Amino acid sequence: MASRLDLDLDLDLDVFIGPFDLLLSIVLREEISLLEVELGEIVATYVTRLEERGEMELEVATEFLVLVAALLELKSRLMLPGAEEDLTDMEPAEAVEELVARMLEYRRYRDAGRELKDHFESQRGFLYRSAPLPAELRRVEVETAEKVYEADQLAAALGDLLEPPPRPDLSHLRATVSLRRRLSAVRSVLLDRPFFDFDDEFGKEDRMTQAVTIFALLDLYKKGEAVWEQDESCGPITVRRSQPGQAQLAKTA
Amino acid sequence: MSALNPLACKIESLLFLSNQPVTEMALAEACEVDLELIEEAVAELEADLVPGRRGLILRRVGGGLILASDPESEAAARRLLSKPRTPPLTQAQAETLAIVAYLQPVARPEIARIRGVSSESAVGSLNERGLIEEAGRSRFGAAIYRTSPLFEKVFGLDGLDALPDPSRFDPTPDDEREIRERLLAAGEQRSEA
Amino acid sequence: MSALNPLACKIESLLFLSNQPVTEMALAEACEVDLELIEEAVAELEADLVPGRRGLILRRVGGGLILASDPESEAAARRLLSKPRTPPLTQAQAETLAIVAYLQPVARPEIARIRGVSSESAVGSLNERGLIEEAGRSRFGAAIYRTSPLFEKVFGLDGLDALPDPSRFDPTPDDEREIRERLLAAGEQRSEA
Repeated sequence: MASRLDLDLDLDLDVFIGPFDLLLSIVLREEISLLEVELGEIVATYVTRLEERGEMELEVATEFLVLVAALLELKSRLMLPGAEEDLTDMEPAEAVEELVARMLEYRRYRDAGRELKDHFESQRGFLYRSAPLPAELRRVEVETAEKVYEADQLAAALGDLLEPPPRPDLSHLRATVSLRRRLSAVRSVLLDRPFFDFDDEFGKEDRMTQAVTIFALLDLYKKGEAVWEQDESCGPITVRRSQPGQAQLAKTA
Repeated sequence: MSALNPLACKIESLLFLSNQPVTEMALAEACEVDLELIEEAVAELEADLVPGRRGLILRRVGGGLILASDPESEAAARRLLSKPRTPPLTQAQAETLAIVAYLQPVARPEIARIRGVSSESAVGSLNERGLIEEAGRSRFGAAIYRTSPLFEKVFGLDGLDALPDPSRFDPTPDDEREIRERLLAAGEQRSEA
Repeated sequence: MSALNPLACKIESLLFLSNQPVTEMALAEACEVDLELIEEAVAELEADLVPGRRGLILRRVGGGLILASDPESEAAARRLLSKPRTPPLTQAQAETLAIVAYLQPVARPEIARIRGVSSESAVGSLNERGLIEEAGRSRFGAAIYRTSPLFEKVFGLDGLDALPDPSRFDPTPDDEREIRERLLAAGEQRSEA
């Protein structure tokens, strides 16, 4: 099960050009200080290699990453002000021990993880029931039931139902105005008088009725029964019987 | 005790996992065997799971098969598992329950007409909670409801006569027939609105 | 096939109704009998419900007893219930789960330290699958995790003690030598070459 530690990676850094494992042993023998090594570059090179191989799955930890992470931690400790005296005393052997311990620790959980994964597979065939309790077990038993509700609530609910609902409010609905009725209203005025002032006759109606009445006037104009004129914009409108329309008006009235 | 044949085992598994009745046809499809083989295996399982032999019984419900626990264990199951709840009634439930309580027996369409809305979910939950129960069917096949003995206990009522007089909420005291008529009239208006 | 004794029947019923593992103590209380009688009846039921005899298997999981379907019927059950298999654990999830299982309660940064990567998505998906759960926060505000009851059920473990002995994963002296050599020997080999 144990796979061999894979540390093959060609590096091109300011302080070092060559394979990663060689750099590592040089650092561990303190021939180069860890402080001079750009670990970020190493990670970037590693990521590029994963990308080239189509293995871009950074959640998959590898011993390589565990090692770089451990080196990062060592390096960050070296960079802490004041900590230097303690750590410069750290023998190369101690750094090696720490790295080895970290690698071994990771290996332990990697192997335990493999085992759990296999175990998960072996258990997936067992299925469990997930059903709600039958209704009779979900309800209160008659023998042990106690009073929890007020009967007045029921009487009140029934009382509410006896009340007829309020008439629906129809105020938001627009009353409809019939064009036919407005036509006959205009015609009957024109039967009485040959002309009239629109405002005198219909000015007191609501806006909708006035608008439909104007529409009726347009219709009468089209039919040749009436003409109307307005001298200025928004001024008074005078409506007249048209001469040829007279016979027609008399007929339809 | 000898073992069941493998197909009967498989059917027992499937019925165990399903909380709905399963038809023999569905079992045949799931097991990828002929219907006749399923029928034979079901017969074997059915003979093994008659009441009194084990903790489970095999039932035929609505054209399908379903496993159920033996009613013998109900009291123990209640002690182990049931945490009965009595949540407050919603307005819809209170209205529906009031209609059933005062007018019982009452058919479902009448409840809907009085309330002006379909009352399916309120009727369903009152039924599930055991406060109302079916008392037969109307001539047109509609379920007819009445209140249950549990209803009287959780409302602390000593019989249905102990229901409060609805006239307290209505100025003119009426007999039940008139209440019913007035409820229906109000209901018609509600459903028109 | 002969029938089970009445207490074993009752236990089978109760386990059928419960979706969670039930301890023998809880069974004794529900059935209102002594623990010894429960243990005897459970032994009878356990012998009857060993793999291969019926469609159900009695398992000890998460400190209690639970009924499961026989793995033989898994494929048919998935067809019947149209329930696809859950995906296997990924390598990242498996490693993270191993760390949580053996070190619990364990804070997220500790998981990241051991694995060398942040492990956020592995922790997230294990949490989503319900295999691990948050068990508070560390002094520094990091989420602390432990395994869930579902973990024991899914892994068929009768408590966390039933996890494989961690010493099984102790690296061998060979492992250690190999790592040490890889860390230090490269320079020597190359300078020799």
